[in-house]
Parts: sequence; C-alpha cells; structure tokens
Amino acid sequence: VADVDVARGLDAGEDPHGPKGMRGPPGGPRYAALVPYEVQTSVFEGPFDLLLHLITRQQVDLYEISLSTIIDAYLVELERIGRMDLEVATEFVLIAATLIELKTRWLLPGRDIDDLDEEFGRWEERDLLLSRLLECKTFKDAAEALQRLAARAVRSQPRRAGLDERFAHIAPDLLAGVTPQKLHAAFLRAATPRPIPRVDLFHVAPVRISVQDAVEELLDELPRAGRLTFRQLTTGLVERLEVIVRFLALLELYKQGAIDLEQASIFGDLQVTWLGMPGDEDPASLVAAEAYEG
Amino acid sequence: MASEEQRAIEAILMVAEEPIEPNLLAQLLEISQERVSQLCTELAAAYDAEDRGFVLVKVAGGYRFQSHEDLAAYVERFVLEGQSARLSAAALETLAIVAYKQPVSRAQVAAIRGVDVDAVMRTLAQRGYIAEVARDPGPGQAVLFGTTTMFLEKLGLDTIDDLPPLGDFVPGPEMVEVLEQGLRPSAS
Amino acid sequence: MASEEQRAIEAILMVAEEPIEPNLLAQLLEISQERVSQLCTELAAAYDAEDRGFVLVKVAGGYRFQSHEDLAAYVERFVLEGQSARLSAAALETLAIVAYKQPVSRAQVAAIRGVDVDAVMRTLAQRGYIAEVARDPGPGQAVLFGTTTMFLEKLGLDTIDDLPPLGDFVPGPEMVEVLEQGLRPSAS
Repeated sequence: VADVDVARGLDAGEDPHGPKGMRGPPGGPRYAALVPYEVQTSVFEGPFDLLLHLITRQQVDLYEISLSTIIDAYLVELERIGRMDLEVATEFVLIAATLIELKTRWLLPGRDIDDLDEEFGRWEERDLLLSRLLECKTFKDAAEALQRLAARAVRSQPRRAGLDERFAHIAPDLLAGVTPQKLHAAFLRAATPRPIPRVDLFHVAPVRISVQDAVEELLDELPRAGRLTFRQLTTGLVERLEVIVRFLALLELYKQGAIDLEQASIFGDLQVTWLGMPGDEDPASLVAAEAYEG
Repeated sequence: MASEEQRAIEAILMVAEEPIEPNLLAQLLEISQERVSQLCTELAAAYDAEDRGFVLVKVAGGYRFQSHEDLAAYVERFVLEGQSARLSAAALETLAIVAYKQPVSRAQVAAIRGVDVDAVMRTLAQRGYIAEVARDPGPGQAVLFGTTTMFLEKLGLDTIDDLPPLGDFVPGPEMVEVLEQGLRPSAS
Repeated sequence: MASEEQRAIEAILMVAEEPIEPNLLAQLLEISQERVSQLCTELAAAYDAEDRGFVLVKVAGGYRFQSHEDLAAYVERFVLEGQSARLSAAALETLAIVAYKQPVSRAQVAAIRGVDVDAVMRTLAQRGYIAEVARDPGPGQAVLFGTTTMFLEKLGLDTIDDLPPLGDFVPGPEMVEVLEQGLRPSAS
C-alpha cells in the first residue's frame, strides 16, 4: 500500500504546474462509493481535520479506505477550490505525509497477528488516534464558541475618547526626556527588518530523500549507538519530510526485527534500541528490499 | 440620584481609554475595592433600568463604558478604522488551544493540531491575542504562550475563567461512537 | 425610559472620539436636525436630573459626553496617579516612524511595526504630538499623519529636517514595499 501512495502523494505535491498537474486519477467505483463528495469545508486544517471529516461525514472505515482514496478525495477538494497556492500545496504534502505516517503505523507491525500483546498494541494505537480526533473535535467546537463570543463582543464598542482639552494642562508630558537621538534610535529599531519567517519550500525544492537512504544511514548509526531516542536520531533535520522518512525507515527496521521501539508515554520520545541484524542477513539485502522513494 | 462616589466613577470612566481596575478606582476615591464593585454594579443596574444606549461592564479585569449591543448598527461606522480582520479557522482553533491550555508551548499546540503552527502563532502574537508568558522550567526552556488582556477585551470577558468550560465541547457519546466505528479495524 | 432614538444617540456619542455634528446624527438616525437637537437637550436634562457624573454638551459644533466639571478633582487625580507618564518603547517607535516617514497612514505604520498601532496612534494624537495632515489621494483616502509644531517644540527642533539624518540606513524590503504601495497615486 505504502509504495504506491507515497509516490503519488509526493509527486502531486512537487508538481510545479499546479492544479492541472494535480488532477488525480478519476477514481474507480470503490472511490465513488466510499467518498460521495459533498464538501462544505474549504481547506482541511491538517490531517486530523481531514480524518475527522472523512469519518464523520462519510462514515467510512479508515482501515478499508486506501490511502490513494484519501489522497484522491483531497485532490478533488483541491480542484473544487479551483486555485492552487503555495500554502495549499504545502498543506497537501504535509497531510499526505502525515497520513502515510499514521497509516504506516497501523500497517507495518503486521496485519495478521496472533500474538495477544500485539493485538492489544493495535488497540492502543487506535485509542490514541481516537483520543486525538476527539481532542481535535473539542477544540474545533471551542474555537466556534470563541468566535461567537468575539462576534457578540464586537457589537459593543468601548469608549476611548480619553481626556478632553480641559485637562490638557495636567496631562503628563510624555515626551519628557525624549531627545532627537532617542527618536532616531527608536526608528532604527522599528525599521530594522525582523528575521524573516522560514518558508517551507517542499513544493519548489523537493527534498530528495528515500527511505532506502534513511535505512542505510540508520544501519550505520544504530549499531554504533546501541540505544537512542527518535529525537536524537532526527536532530539537525530541518524538513518535516526528512523526519517522516526517518520514521518510516525505523518502522522498516522494526518490521525486520533489527530494532525495538518503546514509547514511555503518549507523545513521549520514542526509544530506539538496536537488536542486531536478524539471522545472518547481510545489511545490503535489507537495504535492497526497500524500494520506495520519499 | 447618583451618589458622589458613583458620580466620581462615572466621570473617571468617561475619560478613561481602557478598562480601569477596581483597585485604581478604590485608590482614587479612597474607598475599598468591595465598595467600588458594589457601586459599579449599582450604576450598571441603573443604566439597565433606564434603558440607556450604553452599558457599564467589567472587561479584562476593569470597568468601562461601552455601547449597548442592541445598537451595533449605529456605531459600526465609527469603528471601521482599526477593525481587525477576522481570524481564519486555523487561527481560531490555535487560539482556542492556547486559551484553554495556557501556559503552553508551540510544540504542545502543534501536537494537538497535528500541523505546524509557527506561522499561525506568530500572527496571533502580532495581533496581540497571545504573548510569551513564561519559559518552561524543564530542559530546552521552551517559550510558553498565554492569552493577553486584549484577548479578553476582544471576547468581552472579565477573566480567563469566564471562558465556557472546555468540558462543554467534549464530543458526546454519539460522536465518539461514530469516530470509533470509523477507526475499527475491518475483519480481514 | 430612553427612547430608541435617544439610545442610538447615547451609543454613538459613547464610542465617538470627537464631537459629533447634529447633521451626522440626523443622517445616521434618519431624522431631522431639529429632532436631534431636541433629543440631545432631553438627554442632557435627564442626566442633570439624575445628577450623573457626566454631561452631554455641545462643543465645537458637535455633541459629546464629558465628565461633569464638579468632578474635575477626581479626573485630575486619575490623570496624575493612574496613567503612566512615559512613552512605552512601542509608542516611541511608532512616533519615530511617523516623524521620519510623514505623511504616513495608520496602516503603513502598523505594517512597519508589525502590530496593531491604533491605541498608540490615538494617544499620540490626543496628546497633540501627531495630527492628521492629509488624505491619501489613492482609493480609500486613508488619513495621513504627521508630527505637530508641539512635537518640534518638545524635542527642541526648529524644523523636522533637524532630526538626525537616517544616513545610509537601508530599510528592509518589506518596509520599502509598504511605503511605496500606500503612497502610490491612484490611476496613473
């Protein structure tokens, strides 16, 4: 599943031609059945928003829905909006990547498990996701309440007239002690450009990293370190995509039994422990098994 | 008939440019803060009884005069300038998280939203709704954000405790059911 | 009980920062100027009868609320004790932008400062340090601000050209853009 979807999601995001290039596949009958698109929302506010929408409006089962369906749905939404700006494109790549991350988390540790512990683990994952969706929904509704309060408050305007001229003589001289030099300095402070916010350039300068490369890097790093946290492993990575690709690489190694993963608390740092190469497999074969690109 | 103390409060609030805290009024009138609260409550009730076009309210910790909400249509044109643009849905949700979780770090907000919130947080800070309020004492010393006095003013709240409780917005059992259904692994 | 028309006048005068001319009130309420005068006289009489701490007066050709003269002592005390006697760093920066870039609109100052500057601009104008000097010829006709003679006196300057020169200071690109866009003549 992941192979196809990773490729499509990122290709779409990197396409410099905008909406024309982003036209998703028309979608088979399955797509039409699962996602009858009658969307009121404009742009989804992140992956949880999209998931919430898909689940509550379409009543779909996320395990049944393929990632490509979700991405198609998103492409349909983008087309409906009828415009393509950088923000939307960035958002799209982000959503696609995060969905891949979420989906991979459910899929990689194995679909057919007999082990009870693992089965429980899957339920935990599901509960975690459920709790995050509920949290997302809670703040969405809270935001609407804030909006209503603000809309009501704006109907009453405060008095701001201040002192009238009768009191001008006693108003303190606010300019006492202000010299032309101080004013000059204040201007320079105000006019000096503030640090320009870093612009995410996913869509114009695609990050060319593959999970394969990431696995190789990890195979180099992990045996030496033995035990590391995910945070340590991703220190210095600037792009979110790089972090996600590293994460996918870790899952791959986990699947192969080369590492163990532990997370002490929800949102806690992921502890990565090197277990050694499974069997007498050569690291090279492990790398070769990995084909998909990020 | 308004008492001398009530008259003094009316006069001061008439020249004030922002909500005036009860302790300042108490100091200026040389009376207790409790007395100030009582007098202001009486004044507000009197304006209400007389059906005045203005009200006396407590907002962001202080008292101020403001136009009656019924008359919004008449005062609109006086407040056009400086009327700040509406917040986007993303900004509002981020603001809600900061309001209810404060003090909160950027990373904590991002974890809840599931997306990068840097740009939105910057906008909210620039527009004066949120501000850095502390540093996380833990390692990394992340900047912690909270809402501002202006946030309270914009929402017409006296204190942050006047926000509707977050519990009011926790989805009901039907919604939980729907979400749970959606996340149930299919038999394979 | 105040009538709906009286209530509307109260609401408008409460939020107005300048005396409001009777013809503007007449236009907003869709009634005659004579009726406006009559209503205002009635309101003023009511406040007087209730012995309020504020009065409704006609000054400079318009109506406004102001504190009752009896209570000047309280207002003076409020001014002296309750208000900060120094310009904040933010206010000083705002004043500096107006001084160096005049004539400049509120929106341009806000764009350079990156924050809402309404309150600060209002205070600076009330204190007589800055004033409206022109209208942007472009669409929207934004009010343009500049510094006053009083500002020059306070800083001991003869003319505005006596401010320390900006020399080879190069403003950031955003600022150049802000200033160029706002002041570009329309339809050229």
